[in-house]
Amino acid sequence: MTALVAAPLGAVNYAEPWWAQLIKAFLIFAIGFSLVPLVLLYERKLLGRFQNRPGPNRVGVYGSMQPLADIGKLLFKEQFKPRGAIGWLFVAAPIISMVAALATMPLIPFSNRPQDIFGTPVGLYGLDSEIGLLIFFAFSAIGSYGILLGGWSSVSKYSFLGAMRGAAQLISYEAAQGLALLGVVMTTGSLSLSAIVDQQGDQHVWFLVPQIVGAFIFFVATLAEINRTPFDLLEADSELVGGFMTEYGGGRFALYYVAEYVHLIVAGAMFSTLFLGGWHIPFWQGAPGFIDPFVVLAKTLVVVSVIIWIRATLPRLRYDQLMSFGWKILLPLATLNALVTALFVVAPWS
Amino acid sequence: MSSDDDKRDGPVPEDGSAASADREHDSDASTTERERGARVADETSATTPSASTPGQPDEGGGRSTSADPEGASTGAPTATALKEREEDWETIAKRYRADEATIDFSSQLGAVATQDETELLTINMGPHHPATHGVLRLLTTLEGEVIRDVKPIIGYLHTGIEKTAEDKAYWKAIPVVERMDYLAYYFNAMAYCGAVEDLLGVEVPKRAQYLRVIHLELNRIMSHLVWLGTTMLDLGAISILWYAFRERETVLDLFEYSSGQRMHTRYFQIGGVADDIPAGWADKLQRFLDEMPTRLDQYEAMLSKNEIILQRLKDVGVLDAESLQAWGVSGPLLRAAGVPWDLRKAQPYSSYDDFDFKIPVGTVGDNYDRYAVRIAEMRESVKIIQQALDGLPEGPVITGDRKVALPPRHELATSMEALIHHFKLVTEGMRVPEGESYYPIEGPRGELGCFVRSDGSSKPARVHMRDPSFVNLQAFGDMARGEYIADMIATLACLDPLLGGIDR
Amino acid sequence: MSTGWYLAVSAIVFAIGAAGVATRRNPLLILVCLELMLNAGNLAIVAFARQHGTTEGHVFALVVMVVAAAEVVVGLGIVVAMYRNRVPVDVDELRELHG
Amino acid sequence: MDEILFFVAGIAAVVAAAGTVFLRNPFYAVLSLVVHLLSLSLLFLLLYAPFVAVVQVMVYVGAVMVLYVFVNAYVGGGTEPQGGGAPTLRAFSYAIGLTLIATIGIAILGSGLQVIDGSGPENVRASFGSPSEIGELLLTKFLLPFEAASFLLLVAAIGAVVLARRRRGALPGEERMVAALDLLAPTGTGSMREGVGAINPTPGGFSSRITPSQGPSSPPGEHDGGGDDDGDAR
Amino acid sequence: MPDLAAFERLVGIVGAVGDDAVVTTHHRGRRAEIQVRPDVIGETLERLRSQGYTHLMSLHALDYYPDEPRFGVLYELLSYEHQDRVAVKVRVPLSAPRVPSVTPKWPTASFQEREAFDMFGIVFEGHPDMRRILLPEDYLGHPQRRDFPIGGEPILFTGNEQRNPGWWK
Repeated sequence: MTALVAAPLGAVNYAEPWWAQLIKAFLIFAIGFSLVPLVLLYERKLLGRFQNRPGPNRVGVYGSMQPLADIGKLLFKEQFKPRGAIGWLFVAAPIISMVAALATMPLIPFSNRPQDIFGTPVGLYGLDSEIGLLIFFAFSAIGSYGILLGGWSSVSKYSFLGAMRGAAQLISYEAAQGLALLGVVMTTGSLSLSAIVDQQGDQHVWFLVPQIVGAFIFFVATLAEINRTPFDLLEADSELVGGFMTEYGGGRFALYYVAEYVHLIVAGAMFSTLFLGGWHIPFWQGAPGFIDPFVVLAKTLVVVSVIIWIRATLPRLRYDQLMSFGWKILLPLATLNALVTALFVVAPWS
Repeated sequence: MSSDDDKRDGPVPEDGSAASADREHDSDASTTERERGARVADETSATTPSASTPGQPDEGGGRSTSADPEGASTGAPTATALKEREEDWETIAKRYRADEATIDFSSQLGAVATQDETELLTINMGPHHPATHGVLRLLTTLEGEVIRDVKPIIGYLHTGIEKTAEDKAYWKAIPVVERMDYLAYYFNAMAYCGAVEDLLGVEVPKRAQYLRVIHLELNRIMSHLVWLGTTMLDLGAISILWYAFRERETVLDLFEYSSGQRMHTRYFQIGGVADDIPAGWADKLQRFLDEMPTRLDQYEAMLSKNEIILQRLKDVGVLDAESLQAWGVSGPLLRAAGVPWDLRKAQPYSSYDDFDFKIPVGTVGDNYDRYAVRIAEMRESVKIIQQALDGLPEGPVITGDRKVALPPRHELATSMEALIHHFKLVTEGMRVPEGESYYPIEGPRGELGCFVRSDGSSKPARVHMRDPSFVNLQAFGDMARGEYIADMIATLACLDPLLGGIDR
Repeated sequence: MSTGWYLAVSAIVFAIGAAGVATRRNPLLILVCLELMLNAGNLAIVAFARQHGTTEGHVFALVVMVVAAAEVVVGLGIVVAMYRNRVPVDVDELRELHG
Repeated sequence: MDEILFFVAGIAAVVAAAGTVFLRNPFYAVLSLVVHLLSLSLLFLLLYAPFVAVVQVMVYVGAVMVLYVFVNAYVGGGTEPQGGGAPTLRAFSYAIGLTLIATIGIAILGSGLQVIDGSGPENVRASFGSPSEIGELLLTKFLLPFEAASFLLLVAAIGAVVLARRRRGALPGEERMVAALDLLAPTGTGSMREGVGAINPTPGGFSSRITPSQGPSSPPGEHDGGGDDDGDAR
Repeated sequence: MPDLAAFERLVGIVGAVGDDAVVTTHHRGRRAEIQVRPDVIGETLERLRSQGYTHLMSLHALDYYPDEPRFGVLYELLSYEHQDRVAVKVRVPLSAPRVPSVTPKWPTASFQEREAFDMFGIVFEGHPDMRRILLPEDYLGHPQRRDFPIGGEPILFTGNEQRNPGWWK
């Protein structure tokens, strides 16, 4: 079992028994799915506060049941399929989106200290591969198919335009996103996410400080990657009605919707892993091991709040502005950042 | 009659693509109609000619078969004619059903779409679209994301208000016309009342004029706030909608306090306003006036310094002043292009010449100018209201002419004459001397003119509203052509069309 | 698994790709079939690398990917240009290139 | 377990490859290739080549194939006539494919290659196929191919831009972009900031500001006007 | 409104278009109006434009039922220069409700002429696209005529027609 999953993906720190892997897999999805309604509610509440209104407050205590009501309503709606839509693609597209979003979740390291469970050391991550970062990019690349196929198979002009926008936006911002991380990777010398966090712990400084440019580019590109304002062009409700998901409703729409929030959570967690020191707490070296996951979650929450704040503040970019911003500003900047970092890593003067 | 009938064959398809079968169909239909028309003409009097059709529904979509002059002959439907009409309905319905299936919208697209361009994509934006501000339909031809042509198609909200107003007594028509441009109800009422007062020749008391100014300018602020919120929502900035609506709620509360209604207040009467402002209203208004400039500063801090907003608005939707004037555009759109034409200054009505205010103008005529002009207009409106409130004269709020305005309530118990006036006004309404009047005012969207013709009776013989949205919309195609979709939406939002006003 | 199995898959895919290049008429799909053949080669190379326990094969596979990407970029550029210039997107109809 | 996965991925790869060739709708053919590439990357994983596998997904599936799908949707390739063309040519090409299979089969089976019976060392070293090892090889032993490949990519990118280029911007001669320097410029530069920020028209003095419009010399949109549909004008 | 002298001058200028070009004039209260023959409306507006009345602010029709000629079309002209307005009116009979279109020269008239056609059936000859604008394309009659009744109008909806044929009877 270990040989099957872990070994081909690179060296692992701990060989875990198969039951531990199964339980971990189950837990990751359980936690991932249960975070989604929380973030949903959090976003609506926070947006409400930004906009001088209470936000949802009717369902449950302080609206706590609102996301469940939302998703429940969507699930019980009619599974609508427009006439002329390509059936199986139309059904498969949101599933692809969902799977691609969820598949990145095991990559988030919550702690590198194995927790002792019934005498068995278990690492608090789904998968700590040597090439974890690359796997993250691979799955976000697959995620673009969910959008592309969803838009294409709806046989609607709005969906088509949204899908085309989406595909172009995703593949162009992926380049900047990857290049922005080169600095981090070069400094660490590894593509493993837990190694990157460890490096930040060893250096006693988060990568946010030395890699501030990279962090900025990664953050902006991630906003584009997960279709958040100001880059939510492929939804663009005022222009393209709903972009690629114009024709979706009910449960399929709910899949897209949940996938978007899984993306949001993963983006927040990834940013805090790469640039905010993961589970490390500044000026507290001897933190007990069990709080590590909560530290990561807290940092994720901060990043998610910033993303929501941006949504409350900024308008949408235009399509050409978005593309030229990505290609003409972010990409050269990321390249420059990689170059400068490389100089410092090699340090020919010393 | 018969000479017209001969011309019915006129609009045969000029298009070479029209099949010969279509020609036969056309001529068959017109033959039967001609016969029927002749028969009806025999049976009915000369002034009530055929209730026949105004031509076939457009088969090519664009061919103007309904431009048939025969449509002009629809007269008073007598019983026979109505019966004929019912028979017509069946044939019409059948033919309409058949034609509906063959409507080819591409022929409505004008010159662009008919070129041999395979990369063009036609999108029907609306009537159900989140950014068309109502039920506007935009037949848009795209090349990639670039607008090559756009046709506004209107009429989905037509409510026949002008016709309805003809069936009401003069003072009962006020709430009807108020409902046209549903964000500028005070302006609608003002234009109508002004036109009727013009015909009557009554003098509006100074206090009423000032109260009107206060409410008009509050209404202008309210309308611009809705514009601000929805426009920024179209650009993707969601929060500003809530901020703008917070202030709008304050204004609406003021309206409710002074007139009992939040919208469509029917506060303006012919000859004045319905009632004096209640106690404490001035204090509330003063609080709003103190607050509003800081609120505007906050909006500007959020929007005017936002790089994305500036990128999205600047140099977008530019149309020079000459083209705008040729299209008949007025109001903030025209002022944004640098023409300081404002009826409040140029042809002051309702004591606007008493107040000191400025006309904000733009220089380029792009969407940013339109945005900035409206923001500045709100500031000027606040100034006007402040002056009107400070200088609010004492006196009656409605004219003392008992033939026009209802007598005060207390007089009814003591004065027989007042009772008679009251009875006559309520049952029949006022009689307005024969004449015509066109009364233009400066609405939040441009020149809002009301034309009223009186035939001496107690009901207006014709009420026409020259609604600025309706006229301004014509310039939209020129503004939007060559833009991206996103910019077209922004341009439409900055045009600030109101479908209630456009369709009336 | 024995390397032979991987080679068998590689051979079948290569043959399918070759047949596709010969039968397809849409230039876009000819490119797609070329991709198939390149990938079949990649699979064989990586299988041999595993067999010999050396990483050089992986490097070669990566270089093949780069070449494929370059080919795709140019090929798709040509397809789009053909489409723009109203050239029928069908290689059998492409007489102009015959001179 | 390895065997099961191999057969799943191998059969998927072959079926998807067949689909790529035989599906008539180009869009489906391209999608089928995507499935093929994904199963290939699974095979790479089984061959202890994680880096190649992930790069396959990232580059091929994530970028190259998206490009394919994009162009396909753009060109809007309808179902190509499968039966068209010379039937002899078609038969000939299938014959080529079969011959190829036969040839390669003979070559593999009959070559007496010892390697194809084995599966290499049972336990590969930990660094086998890791990014660091590949990177070292690329920058030492294979530096020249590496540079050549990068140069090839550059040339291809430029070539593609030249090939697919057409008029830029919304209208001919008009290009809008976010220039880097624009971000540094003060707010409101180049627009009516002065016109509205300092609102100062001449109050009341209209005649001084306005030159009477002589009316449009050429009315905008006499025939292509924004509002009017040109049914008759055609 | 121009004062009486200026108005007389304007009438003189318009009257020079042709014999009996000016049918009648009206100058009272806030309103100055020149009624001209329908066929000279284009020339009239051009002359007024040269006098500074460069803006056609409104074009609307009205029905003088039961008088003949029944229909009137009003052109409200505005001058930025003089800051005043003058109206031009034409009257056309029911039997021949035709007015030359001014849309080619005054683009703003496009929608408004279409509306007048829609509501009154007045055909503007030379308009590039004389179709209904507010009402459905298959609507019968012109509802703002004074003899067109309010109410009692059967409305044909697609659904009603299919589900319940002849429901309006």
